[in-house]
Amino acid sequence: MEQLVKLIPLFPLISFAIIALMNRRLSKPQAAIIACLGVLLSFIDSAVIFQSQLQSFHPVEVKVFDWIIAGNFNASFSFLVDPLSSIFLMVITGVGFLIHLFSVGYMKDDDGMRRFFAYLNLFIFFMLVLVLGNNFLVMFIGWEGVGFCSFMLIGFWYKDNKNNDAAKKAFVMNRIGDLGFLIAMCLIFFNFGSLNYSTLFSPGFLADSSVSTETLTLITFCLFVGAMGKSAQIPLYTWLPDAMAGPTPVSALIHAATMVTAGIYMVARTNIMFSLTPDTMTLVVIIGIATALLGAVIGLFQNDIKKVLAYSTVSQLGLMFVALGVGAYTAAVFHVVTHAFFKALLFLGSGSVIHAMSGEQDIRHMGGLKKKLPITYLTFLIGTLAISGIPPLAGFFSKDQILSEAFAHNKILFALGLLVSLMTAFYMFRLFFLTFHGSFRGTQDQEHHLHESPLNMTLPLIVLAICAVFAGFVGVPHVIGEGLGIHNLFESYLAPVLGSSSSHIEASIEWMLMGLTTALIVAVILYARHLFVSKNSVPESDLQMQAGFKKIAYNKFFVDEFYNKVFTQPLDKLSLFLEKGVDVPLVDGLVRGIGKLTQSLASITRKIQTGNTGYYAIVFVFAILLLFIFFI
Amino acid sequence: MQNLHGIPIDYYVILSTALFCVGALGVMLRRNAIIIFMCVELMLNAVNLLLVAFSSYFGDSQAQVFVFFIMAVAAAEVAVGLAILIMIYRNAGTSDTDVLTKLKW
Amino acid sequence: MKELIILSALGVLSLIAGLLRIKRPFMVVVIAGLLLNIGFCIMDWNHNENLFNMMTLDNFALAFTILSSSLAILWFIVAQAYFQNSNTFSDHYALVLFAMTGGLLMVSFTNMVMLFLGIEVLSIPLFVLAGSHKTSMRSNEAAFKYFLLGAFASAFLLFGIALLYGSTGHFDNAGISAFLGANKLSGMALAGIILMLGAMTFKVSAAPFHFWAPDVYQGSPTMITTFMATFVKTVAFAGFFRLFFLSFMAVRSEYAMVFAVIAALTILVSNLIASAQSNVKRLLAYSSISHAGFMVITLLCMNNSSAGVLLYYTLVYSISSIIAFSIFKWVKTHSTENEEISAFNGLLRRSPLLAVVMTLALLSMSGIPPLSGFMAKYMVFTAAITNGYMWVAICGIAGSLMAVYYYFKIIMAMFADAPETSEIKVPGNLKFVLIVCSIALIALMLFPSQISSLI
Amino acid sequence: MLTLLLILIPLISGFILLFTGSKNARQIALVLSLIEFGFALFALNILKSSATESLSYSIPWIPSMGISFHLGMDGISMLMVLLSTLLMPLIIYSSFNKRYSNSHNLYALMFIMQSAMVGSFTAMDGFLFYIFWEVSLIPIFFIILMWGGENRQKTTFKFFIYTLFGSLFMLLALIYLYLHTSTHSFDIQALYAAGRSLSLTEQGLIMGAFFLAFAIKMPIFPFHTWQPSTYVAAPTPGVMLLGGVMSKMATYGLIRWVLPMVPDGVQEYGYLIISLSVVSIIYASCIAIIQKDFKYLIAYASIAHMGLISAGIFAANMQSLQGSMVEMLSHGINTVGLFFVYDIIYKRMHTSEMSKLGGIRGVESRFAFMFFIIVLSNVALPFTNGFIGEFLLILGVFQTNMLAASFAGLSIILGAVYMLRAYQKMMLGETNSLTSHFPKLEKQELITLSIIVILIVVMGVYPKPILDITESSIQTLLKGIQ
Repeated sequence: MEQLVKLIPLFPLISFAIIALMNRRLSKPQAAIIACLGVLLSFIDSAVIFQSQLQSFHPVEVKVFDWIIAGNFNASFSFLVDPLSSIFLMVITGVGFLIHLFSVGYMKDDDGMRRFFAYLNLFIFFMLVLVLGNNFLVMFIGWEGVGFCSFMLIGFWYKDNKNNDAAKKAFVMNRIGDLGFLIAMCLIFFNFGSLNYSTLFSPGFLADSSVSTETLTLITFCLFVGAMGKSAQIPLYTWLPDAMAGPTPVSALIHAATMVTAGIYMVARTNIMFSLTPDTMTLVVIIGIATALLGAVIGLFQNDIKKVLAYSTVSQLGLMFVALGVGAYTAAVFHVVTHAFFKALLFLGSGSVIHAMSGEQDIRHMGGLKKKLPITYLTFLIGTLAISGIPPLAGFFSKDQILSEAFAHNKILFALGLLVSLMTAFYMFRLFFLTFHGSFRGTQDQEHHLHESPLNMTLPLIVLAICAVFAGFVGVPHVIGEGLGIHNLFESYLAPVLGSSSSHIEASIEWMLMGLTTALIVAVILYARHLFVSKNSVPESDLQMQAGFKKIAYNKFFVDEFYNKVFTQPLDKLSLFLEKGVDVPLVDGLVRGIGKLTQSLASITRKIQTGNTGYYAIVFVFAILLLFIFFI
Repeated sequence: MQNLHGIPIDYYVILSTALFCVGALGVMLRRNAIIIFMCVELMLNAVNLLLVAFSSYFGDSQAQVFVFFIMAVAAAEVAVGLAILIMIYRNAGTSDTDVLTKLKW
Repeated sequence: MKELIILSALGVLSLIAGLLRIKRPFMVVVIAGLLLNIGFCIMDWNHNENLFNMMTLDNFALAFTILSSSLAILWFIVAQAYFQNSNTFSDHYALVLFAMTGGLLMVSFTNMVMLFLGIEVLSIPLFVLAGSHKTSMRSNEAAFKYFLLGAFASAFLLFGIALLYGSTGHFDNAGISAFLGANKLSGMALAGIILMLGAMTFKVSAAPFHFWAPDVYQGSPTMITTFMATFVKTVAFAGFFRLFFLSFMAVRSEYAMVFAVIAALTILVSNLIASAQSNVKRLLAYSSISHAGFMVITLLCMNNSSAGVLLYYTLVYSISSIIAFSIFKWVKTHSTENEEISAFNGLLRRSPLLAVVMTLALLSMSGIPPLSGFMAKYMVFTAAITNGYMWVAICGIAGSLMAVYYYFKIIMAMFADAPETSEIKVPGNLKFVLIVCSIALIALMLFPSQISSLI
Repeated sequence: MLTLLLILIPLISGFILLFTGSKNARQIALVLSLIEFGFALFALNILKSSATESLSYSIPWIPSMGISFHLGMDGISMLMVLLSTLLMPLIIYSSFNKRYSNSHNLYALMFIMQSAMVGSFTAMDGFLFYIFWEVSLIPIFFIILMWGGENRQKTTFKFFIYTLFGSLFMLLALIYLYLHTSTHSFDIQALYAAGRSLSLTEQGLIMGAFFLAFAIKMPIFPFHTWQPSTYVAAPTPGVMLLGGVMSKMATYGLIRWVLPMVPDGVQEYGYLIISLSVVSIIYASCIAIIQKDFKYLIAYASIAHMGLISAGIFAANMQSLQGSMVEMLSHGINTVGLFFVYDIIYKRMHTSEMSKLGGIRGVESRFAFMFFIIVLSNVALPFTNGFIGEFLLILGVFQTNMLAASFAGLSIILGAVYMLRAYQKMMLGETNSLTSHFPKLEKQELITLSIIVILIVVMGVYPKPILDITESSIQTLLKGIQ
């Protein structure tokens, strides 16, 4: 068992190493096979472990080696398998494998395909380390490691500096969050003397410790800052849309399904701490809902197929944080899982579309792809329905759980959550209709080139679509489940780690909410259909765009520009000032000044040596007189 | 105060100090090398006077011997000094010390 | 006694040699004589031979005699050319040897008369030597200044001696010391001490009585400058030290502060001015003054171990000076008589040996380990801090930094590229001296206490 | 005896090289440096078997002044010796890609410098330490003066005088302490005892004097202005020695000579230095952001890292000290790596101005990849050696001063900003007319870089052996302080 746990991250690491070291000596297909194999083996391994965890709750701790030991600080490189991590393992390796498979087709013409797979494998490795870690430090390895891989993959096409800028931005923004994480670790070690989960989260440990709530709040706040960075929450979300510069499978894997959910994982992992600090929880809710709304609003007006999905991801992540904030950890994790399926599906679908469109990403230039790309069309529809929350697709269950928890917590929160869901449905169907329905708006060349993707790309779509349809059934709400005799498997599986939801609302109200939500969503979809299929309206081009809210939203509320003005430029100015205003004239100036002063003093002083003998005698006598004066 | 032939020893000290100062002032203020030499001699003679006075005062002949040494050395010194002066005069055509300011700063 | 006889006899011999026109081999005679002198000194070690209460060849005197004779030997070897090229070589020999006799008196006197005689016997030949480039105005000027101010200072010294005699009734150091120890310090005695202090400070060229030194050093023929900077400085300091150690220890607290001020002032002023110099000779002259400042610290902290420190310091300093001046001389000769720093440009390529040895010497003068100049400065600093003169040590540090500045100007020049690339051939005698001195500079670092605890 | 040998071998090697002539100098130098490294490893082995007495060597040198030639090694010294002996072959091997004129002299000076550095890492006598400290300055001065680039005269001058200025204050402090020892001795234990017996103010002053010397050498703000220009003027092997090893003499000195000597002073006034260090970190990082020349950037980045180490040392706890030890080692390796990268680029492109470069990754991807690993280590990514040090440092400083640690933590953001910016400008983007002809790496360059990269990763993944070397020594040291 322990060996099996060690093997999980080892497989992708090995395939990374092979591809990285062999590089050009491998043919492209070989590299692809090695990469897929690594993840597949890891998936099988994870499945075995998941299976064993399913049978009974027995967390497994595996120490791989001692890592950093300094005095009483002891952080070993060790893994922990429990229900929470095993679920993430399944998602990462499962979705990861499918995306690998998809990439084989998607990247086959790219020169850097080997490199691509190497990074992808490395990413999987770090992601697995992140969720497997048995202490904060190991999580931090994964945390930073995935950031690094994300950097490499966003800037995969490094010849275009726009991509590089996006990559850098992602890395630096993540780093801001990481600093929060780092400080949180320092605080935890300082107050509790350990970073190990087993110590920190042993029953009653935190509650019994004499550490004040304020400190705990500070700790959770810092942790949450880390989560903000990784999971693209306000104010650190702007990197995620830019991260779409990477290849589409990367967007699917890293920036939708796995890495960005690391923040959720982290909060879920430390739920015991968060539960003790209501202030932070409130903050999480506020940030979460604000991000969800902001993402959704911006998503309404975007015309880039990937940007829409990106803002959708930001928005969905916000919803997950809402769930975390109200203490519904299970709901959040559940949404992570379902979201992983349908968002990966959507991204891969968009990848298939982009592939077919020879790189075109603007939905204003698409349309009518339904017939040319039937499989993509169908699977994309499933994904869209799932994300919109149409029962009985996966998204319905997870979203419903979040909304009902939110309702139990605060009615306004529910209303806002509902609004987000409606907007989600709208912009997703806007995207869907504009892409697949109507008539083709692209160039002749593009139209001529249109084709359905090959099997190795459509297969993952199909598998993911199936998951997106059925994954929800593991987490059927009580109200429905009781009638059908189905347990909420998901909740009971995670209960030992995350506890079970404390809030209960009456069944009738829950039914009502469900009905209301679904009805409204259907209405929104119909409205979207009316707008984009019946009326065939297409968003105007950038030039024609009227001033006003629409333009502001289209331009993402100018947040990037704002950050640029408030942080980046002042930092550059500060740097320039420090160099040109402080370092050269003052600090070095002082040094040079002393030198110059000495020199000028010297050139003055040397003049006392006039060369006149009589004068020397005078000085002599004068000095003697001085001595006399001194003694008198 | 003890007397020396009816004159207090202080007077000798004051006299020779005054002589010494005159000599020193001469060295300091005069430009002509010869006169400066003379002033140095004056200073040495002031010392001689003082030594002899003290010698007599203490009834100790050591100082008088010293005076002879001083005189002998002064003679040697002046010989060398004049030689230097002649050399300068030969090269510069003057014995004014003001011309000797090539070496400075 | 033997030492005195040897030195003066050598002087007389050289005059005779001049008459007989024995030119070349006479160098051997002189060096042999000096070696003999050193041998006698070693034999007399610990004997404390007293000569008529006028001078005592105690260990202090012997150590400084050995040191000064060794320096003289090195100097003679380097200065070979100086004697060979001159028609009046025997006069120069005689003058130098007589000066050395004066030096012997200065380090061994126990009576003011001997001090005075020593100073004069040392100085008068030097006046002549300074002006030995008869046709050079600069040499004339140097001789004149040296002579005039030297005589002027001697007068002050004598006046001081007279006043001291007047108040204590003694010329001999022991008597003065006993008198000062037993009686309250009278005004006249104090005046005498002050005058002597001033005059001796003049002789060792410490500020504010140093004005003559740069001009004289610059104007004199380089080999004579070398002699002044090494031999004369050493014996002058030994005499200065001896005077105050033997006579005025009892009233040390009265004048200690003066020494502190003199030391600090010398170090700061000379280094400051030196850093503005571009003429190497003048620069080395100021550097010599600045070292006098450090040596004054040994006077400031006068105790039983200070003499050893002074010995060590003068030894190290003199060795570096010999190297610096003789290399300067050689480089100058090969750079169209250029005395500026630029003469050293590209020396590394022209003659690696000269460049490396010069670097060693300059590093030593800057006080940078592992060269013994560091150890010398270290001893001095330690002495200053031990006696509570932290501020003097800090001035010393400031001065050292300025010193590094100007010494390194020369080093940089040597390691820089230059248009002039003709090779400089180093003659055997110079090579010998340079190598001996370099080894000494490093060896002295390894065994400092062997020197400093001699006396 | 072995310790003495470790000092003598490079010294003798230096003299051997002076006479070999430049033809085969580099091969000989490489072999000699490897021999030295072998002896260092042997010493490590002895240290591990805890037979430390055999690493100690003491003979009286100047007994009348209480100075002895006392060498010794504990874990702290050992690590530093390892650093210098490990980097030396690496530096020599990295210089194989270039022909230096009179290379035997260059290598000779490098060996003499190594000898002095090993000496200062093992000296257990205050005076001896000072001597080695100063001696190490001379070879590097001449290395820069003779093989340096533009403006070398001026910069070496400034460098030399500036560092000397600091050292002289250290000398004063040492003398002062020496006079307060009961037996008038420079022995390290005697000096410790003397330092601890001083009053608080005196301890503070002593600390200040030492710190001045070390702060200049490290360097940290505001004593750093000699450094960027010197780094730029220095030839690559010189700057590797300077940034890789020599700067560690200062941090080592803080650990060995300041912490245990004036513990009360550190306790009382340490926060001042920690603050200064933190200012240094942010200040240097900010300036690094806008540097146009890669070498300047490395220089400022180095200041930032040294600031962190210095803060860690004055935090004086187990984590921060262990962190600083590891960081010294890592920073040494990384700096050598960065300078080698600079060297490779400069050799080919004759410029290190970043805006003139770009797209090199497309031409020589292996180079870009290894460079990136070095960059990552500099931005302290986990699983690189840089992370181990920085994490422990921040963790350690945090326990002493939370605010300082938080600000120091900013370095991981700013570090990412400037390092990635540099990497992007040089390696990514489209090639231009200059970089499109970027010649492939030579085998030797590839090997050198690989060694560095492997060291970075291995140390980052499994730092335990390194932490083990110093663990017990630092524990002893901390016990002495409390």
